[in-house]
Amino acid sequence: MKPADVKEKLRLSELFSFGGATGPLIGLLLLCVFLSFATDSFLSVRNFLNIMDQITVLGIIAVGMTFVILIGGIDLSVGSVLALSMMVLGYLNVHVDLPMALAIPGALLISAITGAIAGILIAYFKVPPFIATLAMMSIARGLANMITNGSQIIGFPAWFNMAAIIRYGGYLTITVGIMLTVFLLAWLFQRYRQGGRMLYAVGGNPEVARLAGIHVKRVTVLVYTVCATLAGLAGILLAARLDAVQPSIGVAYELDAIAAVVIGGTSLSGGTGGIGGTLVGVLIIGVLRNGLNLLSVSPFVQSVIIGLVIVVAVAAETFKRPAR
Amino acid sequence: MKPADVKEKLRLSELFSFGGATGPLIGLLLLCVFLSFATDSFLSVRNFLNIMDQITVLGIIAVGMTFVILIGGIDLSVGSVLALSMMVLGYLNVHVDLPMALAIPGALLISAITGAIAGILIAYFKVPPFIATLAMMSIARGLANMITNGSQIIGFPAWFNMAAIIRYGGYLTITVGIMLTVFLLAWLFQRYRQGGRMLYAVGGNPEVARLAGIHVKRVTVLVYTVCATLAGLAGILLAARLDAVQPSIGVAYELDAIAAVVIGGTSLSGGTGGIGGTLVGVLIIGVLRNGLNLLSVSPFVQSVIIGLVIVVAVAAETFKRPAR
Amino acid sequence: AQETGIGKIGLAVPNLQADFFNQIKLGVENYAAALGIEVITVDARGDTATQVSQVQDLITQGIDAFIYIPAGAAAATVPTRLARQAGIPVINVDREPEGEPGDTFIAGESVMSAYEVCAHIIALAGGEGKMAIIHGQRGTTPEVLRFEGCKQAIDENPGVELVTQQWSEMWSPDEGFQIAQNMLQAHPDLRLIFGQADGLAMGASQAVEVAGLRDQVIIGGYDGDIAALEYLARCEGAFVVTATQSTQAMGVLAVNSAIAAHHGASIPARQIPNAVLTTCENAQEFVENHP
Amino acid sequence: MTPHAKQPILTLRNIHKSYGPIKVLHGIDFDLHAGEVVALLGENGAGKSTLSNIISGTVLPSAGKMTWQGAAYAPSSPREAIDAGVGMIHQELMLLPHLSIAENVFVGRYPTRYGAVGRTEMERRAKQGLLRLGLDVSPRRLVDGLSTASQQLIEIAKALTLDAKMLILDEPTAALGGEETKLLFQQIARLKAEGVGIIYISHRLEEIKQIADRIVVMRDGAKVREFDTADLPVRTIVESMVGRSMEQMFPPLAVPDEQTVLEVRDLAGASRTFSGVSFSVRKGEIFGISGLVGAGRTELVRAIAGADPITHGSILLNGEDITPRSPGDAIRKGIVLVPEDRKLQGVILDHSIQENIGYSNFDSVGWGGWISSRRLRDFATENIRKFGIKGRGRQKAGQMSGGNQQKVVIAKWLARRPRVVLLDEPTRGIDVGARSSIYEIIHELASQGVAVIVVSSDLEEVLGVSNRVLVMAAGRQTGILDHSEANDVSVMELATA
Ligand SMILES: Nc1ncnc2c1ncn2[C@@H]1O[C@H](COP(=O)(O)OP(=O)(O)OP(=O)(O)O)[C@@H](O)[C@H]1O
Ligand SMILES: Nc1ncnc2c1ncn2[C@@H]1O[C@H](COP(=O)(O)OP(=O)(O)OP(=O)(O)O)[C@@H](O)[C@H]1O
Ligand SMILES: [Mg+2]
Ligand SMILES: [Mg+2]
Repeated sequence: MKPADVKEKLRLSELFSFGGATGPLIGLLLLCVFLSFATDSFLSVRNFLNIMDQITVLGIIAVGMTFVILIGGIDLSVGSVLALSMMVLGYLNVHVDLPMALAIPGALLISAITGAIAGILIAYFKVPPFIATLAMMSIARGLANMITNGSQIIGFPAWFNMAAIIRYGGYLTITVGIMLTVFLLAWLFQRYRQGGRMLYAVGGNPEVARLAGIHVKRVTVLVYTVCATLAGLAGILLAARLDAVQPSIGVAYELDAIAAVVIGGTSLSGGTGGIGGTLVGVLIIGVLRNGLNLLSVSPFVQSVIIGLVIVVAVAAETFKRPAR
Repeated sequence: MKPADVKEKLRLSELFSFGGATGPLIGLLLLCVFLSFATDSFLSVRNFLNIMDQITVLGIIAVGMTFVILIGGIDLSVGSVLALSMMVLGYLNVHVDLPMALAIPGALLISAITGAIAGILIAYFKVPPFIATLAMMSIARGLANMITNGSQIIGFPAWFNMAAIIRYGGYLTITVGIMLTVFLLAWLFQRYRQGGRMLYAVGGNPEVARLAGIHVKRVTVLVYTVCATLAGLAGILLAARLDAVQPSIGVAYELDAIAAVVIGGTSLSGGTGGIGGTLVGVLIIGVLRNGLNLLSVSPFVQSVIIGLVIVVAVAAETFKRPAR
Repeated sequence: AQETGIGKIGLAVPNLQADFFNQIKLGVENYAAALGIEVITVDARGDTATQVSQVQDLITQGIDAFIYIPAGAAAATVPTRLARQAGIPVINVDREPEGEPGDTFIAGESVMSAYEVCAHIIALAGGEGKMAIIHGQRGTTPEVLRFEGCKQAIDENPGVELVTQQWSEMWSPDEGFQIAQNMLQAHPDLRLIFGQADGLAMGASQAVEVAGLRDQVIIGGYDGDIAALEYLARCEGAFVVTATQSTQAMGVLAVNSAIAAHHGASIPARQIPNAVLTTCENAQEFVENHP
Repeated sequence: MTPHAKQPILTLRNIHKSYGPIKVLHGIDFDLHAGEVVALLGENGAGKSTLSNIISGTVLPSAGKMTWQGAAYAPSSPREAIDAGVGMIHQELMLLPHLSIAENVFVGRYPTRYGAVGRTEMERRAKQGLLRLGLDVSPRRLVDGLSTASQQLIEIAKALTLDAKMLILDEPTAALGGEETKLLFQQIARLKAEGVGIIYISHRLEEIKQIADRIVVMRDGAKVREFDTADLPVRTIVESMVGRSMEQMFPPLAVPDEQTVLEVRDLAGASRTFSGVSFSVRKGEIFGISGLVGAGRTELVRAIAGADPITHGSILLNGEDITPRSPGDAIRKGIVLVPEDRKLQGVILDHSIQENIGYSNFDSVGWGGWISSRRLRDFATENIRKFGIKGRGRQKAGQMSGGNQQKVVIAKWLARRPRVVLLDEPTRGIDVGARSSIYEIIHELASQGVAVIVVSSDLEEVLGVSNRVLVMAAGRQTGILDHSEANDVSVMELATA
C-alpha cells in the first residue's frame, strides 16, 4: 500500500471519530446481516424505524455519558435523574397545570441541578465519581418517588404523545429527530470546538490539562451538568413515548448507557473515544435487543447473550492492539 | 505531644487498618447514640443481634469487594453471582437430591468459576473490570433464571434453616459466626500475609508490582475468584436465612457493597484502605437501615437519606486530608 | 393451528421474576401449545419503556392476538394503541390501562380476596391484637387494592390495632425478612402480619422463626406462589393463609379470549377468575394442580 | 584486575526487538563480566532502556539469545529475572505512594516469619539500606510527598537490598545532586568489589569516567562502538554517540536588556516550602535557579506559573501586578512553565503529538472557539520541524523517547510566544545532542527578548547557560550570583548556607 493510501484511510476513520470503534462497526454490520437472514421481519424500513424509536432514550443518555467517560468519570445517576425529570414534568404539567413550555424547562432545570451538584462534589470535594453519582442515584430516585408518593401521573396533552408516534414524512418522529440532532451537535462539539478538545485533555491527564490553563474543575462540573440535563431530556422524550410518567422507571439505564459507550470504543480511563463510537455502541445494543425479540429468544437467554456480546465486543479490541 | 505518643497512636490505628476510616468510625458512633435516644427499641442486645443478622450477607460480599477494590478493580456481578449460587444450591439439593455436603461445594465452585472467568477477562484480555463484571452480572442472572425458568425453590433440610435461626449461647447464629470468621481471616490475610500485602502493591501501581516480580495477572484472577466465591458463600447463608431460593434475589447488592467499602475508607483507585474500614462501612449501612426502619421512615425518604450519608461520609474525608 | 384459525400470540409480561407472572406465562404457553398455537413471550424486567419496545417487536413479527400485562400502569396505553393501529385484538390480564381498555380484562378481584385473607388471620387471633402490614411496591395497583381490602377487615375489628406498615421495593422474601425483623424489634408483642405477596409473607415467617415467636404471630400472604403453597401444605409455621390466584385459569381464559376476539366474537369486558382462600387444608391439592 | 580472562556472566547474541513495524533494536551483541561496570551510552531513543528491559525480563525480545552464568536465559517476567539474580532500577520512578518506604523497598519479596510478613525486620533492613545512601527518614513514612530525589534514593535502595548478582541502573542520577551521587558511587564500588556485574546508563558523561570500566555506545538500536576503558576525552565519546563532531555545548551568552520583565516580591508558597524569595529578570536574560535537592525550587517556579497557590508576596510583569491564581491566568499573561516531570505533568502519553501541542495553542489552531483539523496538523508539523522533534504528528507521545517528549513539552509552550519561560530541569534524562539543541533554543528565546528562568540540579548546566544564578537552600533564597562570580564553589557555599 502506498503511504498516501494509509493517510487517507486514517483520516476517514478519524473524521467520524470511530477511533477504536471500527471493530464494533464491523460487528454491527455482521449482526445486521445475520438477523436479515435469520428472521423475516428484521430487514424492513418499518423495523429500522422501530429500532430508531427504541434507541432514542438510550442514545441521548449515552451522549452525555460519553462526555462524562471521556473526562475519566462515570455517572450512575442517569436512570434516576431521568425518572426525576419525568416526575417533575408530570407534576408541573398535570398537577400544577403549567403549560409544557414551562414544564419542560422546569424538568430540565431540576435535572441540571442534580448534575451540577454531583459535579461539584466530584470536582471540589474530591468525591470519586462512582460514589458521588451512586449517592445521587439514590437521592434522585427517592425524590422522584416522593413527588406522588410512588404513583404514576397521566393526562398529558394529546400532541405530546403524538410527537413520539407520528412519523413525519413517513419516517421521522419528533423524538427520533431530537436524538439525531443531539448526536450531531455532540459530534460537532467534540470534534470542532475547543471545549470538546478540552474534554480529551482533561480525560487524558487532568494535571497536564490544568497546567495547560484549562479550568479542569469547571469543565468537570459542566460535563456532569450536561450529562444530567441530557438524561432529563431523555426522560421528557420517554414521557412523550409512554404518555405517562412513573417514578420507578429507568432502573439500570446507566448500565446500558455505559455499556454502549464502552462498546463504542471510549475508554473508561478517559481521554480516548468519542461520539461516533457511541452511536455504533447504541445501535449494537438496540439491534441486538430487537433481533433477540424477533428471534423469540427467551428473556433469560437474552440476558446471557447480551452479557456475552458486551464482553466479546470489548475483548476483541485487545487483539487489534499490538501486543507488548 | 511527645514523639513517642505519636508513634503509638499511629500504630494502633494502623493495627486495625482503619486507615482512612477513623472518621466513619466516629460517624457510626454518633449514629448509634442518636438512634439510642430517638427510638426505644434500638439500644438492646436483641436489636444488636438483629443488625448482625441483617449485615451477614452484605458483610461477606463486602469482604470480597474490598480485595477487588484494593487492587483497583470493581465487581458489579456479586449480586447476580449470589443468586446463581443460591439457585445452584437449590437445584442440587432439592431437585437432584444431593446432600448439602455436596450441594454447598457445588454452589461455591460455580461461583468461583464465574469469578475466575471475569478475572481472566480482566487480566488477560484487558477488558476493564467494570465491563467484564457488568457482562458477568447479566450472564449470571440469566443462568440463575434458566435453572428453574424463573421460579423459586423451597424444601431444604430443616437443620439448614436452623443454622440461621438458632442463636448458640443466646448470641451467635452459625451464619453470623461465619461472617465474623470471614472478616477475621481476611483481616489477618490482608495484614500479615505476603499475598495480602501484594494486593496493596498491585492496586498502588500494577506496573511497579509487575517489575517487583509479582504475578499481577495471577493475583488479579485469584482476587476476582475469591470475591465471587465469597458472594456464593453469602448466597448460601442467605438461602439458609430465607429457607428458600429465587433467581431474582440480590439485585443491586453490588452497589451496597461498594458503598460500604468506600465509606470504610478504601479508595476506588486502589492501593489504600482495608478490611477494618469495610467492617465500619458495613455497620454504618446496617445500622442506618435498621434505624430508619425502626423510626418508620418512608422508603422514599430512606433512599434520599442513604444517598446523603454516603456522600457526607466520603466527602468528609476530603476535609481531613491537608489541601495541596 | 387449523381449528383455532390463529397462528401466533404475543404475550408481554412485566417481570418474570415474580412467580405470579411466571405462572400466567406457563398457563398461556401450555394451553396454547396444546392447541398448536405459537406464543412469543417478552419480559420487560419491570421497565415500562422496555415493554413498549418489545410490543413494537411483537407487532413486527405479525402476531394475531396480544395478551398484555402492563408493566406498571404507565406504559399501559401506548402498547394498546400500537396493537389497535395494527388491527390486533388486545387481552388485558391482571392490570388494565386507564383510558385505553383492551377487548377484555381478566383479573382476580383483589379487594375482596385481601379482605378474606386479613379476616381469616384476625379471626385466628381472636379478633384482637397488634397488626403490621408489609406492603408491596408503593403506588402499584395491587398494592393499593390489597391494602384497601385488608383495611376493611381491620376496621371491622375494633380490637385490632394497625401499629406499623412498611413498603418493599421488589415484593421479595429478603425484604420481607428484614422489614419483619425490624417490626418485631419495635413491637415485640405483634400478633398479626399481612404480607401483600407470598414472598413478603415467607420472609416475614422466617423473621418470626428467628425471633422464636412462631406461636405468637399469625401471617397472611397473597398470590399462591408455588413455593408458598408447598410451605402451607406442610402445615407448620406462622404463615397460615394466602389467596391463591387462578393463574393457570387466567392463562387459559386469556388464550380462549384471544381466539374469540380474533374471530370477532363478542367477549365480556371484564372476566374475574376467583382467587381461592388457601390454608393448610387445601394447599396440597393446589401444589399438585395449580388452579 | 583482569575481568576479561574470565567467562562473562551475561552474554547477549543478536538481540532484536520491534514494536509492530517499528524496529527498536537490531542485532545487539553484549557481554558483561562479574565485578565490572559497563556504561551504556547513546542518544535518546538509541534503545538503552529497551535493551535493559529485555535483560530484566520486563519486555520480551523479538529474536536473539541470552545466557546467564553459562546457561540459556530467557526471562518471561521480571520475577524470573529477579529470581535469577538480575535486578534493575528503571528510568521512571517505580514507587507506590500510598505505602511506607519499607514496604516499597521490599515490595514483592517481603521478609516473612512463620508465614507472616515481618514488619520490624523489614523496617530495620530498609533503614539500613537508606542510611547507606545518606537518606535519614523513617522507613514507616509514606512515600507520598517525598521529593523526587528522595524517591530516587529509595528506588536505589530497593535494588541494593536485592542481593543481585547483576544490576542495571538506568539513569539513577538523573534526579540526584552531587552529594547523593557521591554516596551512590561508593555503593557501586562496594558492589563491584563483591563481584556484582553492573550496567550503568547515564547521560552525564563526567560520571562515566569516575565509575565505568568499559563503555558501550549505541545509536539507533545498534551497537556502534565499544571502548575498553572509560578514560577517554568526553569529546570522543560524544562524537561516537551522535555520529558527528560536536561543537561547543553552551553557546556564548548575550547581554540582556536593562528593562525588567518579571519581578518577584517576597514570595511564599503554601505549606512554607519556600518563602521570602525576591528577584527580577530582565528582558532577554537567562536566570538560573540552583540549590540542593528539596530546596524548594520546583515549588517556586510552579507558584510563579500559577500552578500552586501563593500565600504571600506578589509577581509583577512589566511593572504590573499580575500575581496569578491559576495556570490559565499565568498563561494568558505570557508566563509558561515546562514542568519537572514530563510524563505526569508535561504530555498526555496516550495522545498524539499534535493533540498535545494543540491543547496549549487553541488560539493558533482555530478561530472563535472552533478548531480546524488542518490548521492543527499544519501547526504541529511546523513546530515538530522547528524544534527538531523526531516523530510524526499522529504518533502517540508515549511512544517517543524521553528526550523527544521533552522537546514536545518545550515546543507546545514556545509556540505561544510567551514573555516569560520557566524551565524546571529542562534536560533531565536528555542526551548530549538533544541537550545542546535545547540550550540553543534557550538562547534563541533570550535573544528574542524573552525572560528565561532555568531550574537545574546540574551545576554545570546552570553555570553554563545563566546570566545570573539564584541559589536556594531549605526554601530560602541565599543569594544571587552574577555570571562572573558564579562557580562550583560559590554556588555550593550558598546552597549549603
Ligand atoms: N511501546 C513502544 N512502542 C513503539 N516504540 C517504542 C515503544 N517503547 C519504546 N519505543 C521506541 O524504542 C526506541 C528506544 O527507546 P528506549 O527507551 O530504549 O531509548 P533510550 O535509549 O533508553 O532513550 P532515553 O535516553 O531517552 O531513555 C525509541 O525510539 C522509542 O520511540
Ligand atoms: N506534595 C507534597 N507534600 C509535602 N511536601 C512536599 C510535597 N511536594 C514537595 N514537598 C517538599 O517540599 C520541598 C521542596 O520541594 P521541591 O520539589 O520544590 O524541591 P526542589 O528544589 O525542586 O527539589 P527537586 O530536585 O527534588 O525537585 C521538599 O522538601 C519536598 O519534600
Ligand atoms: Mg531510556
Ligand atoms: Mg525540583
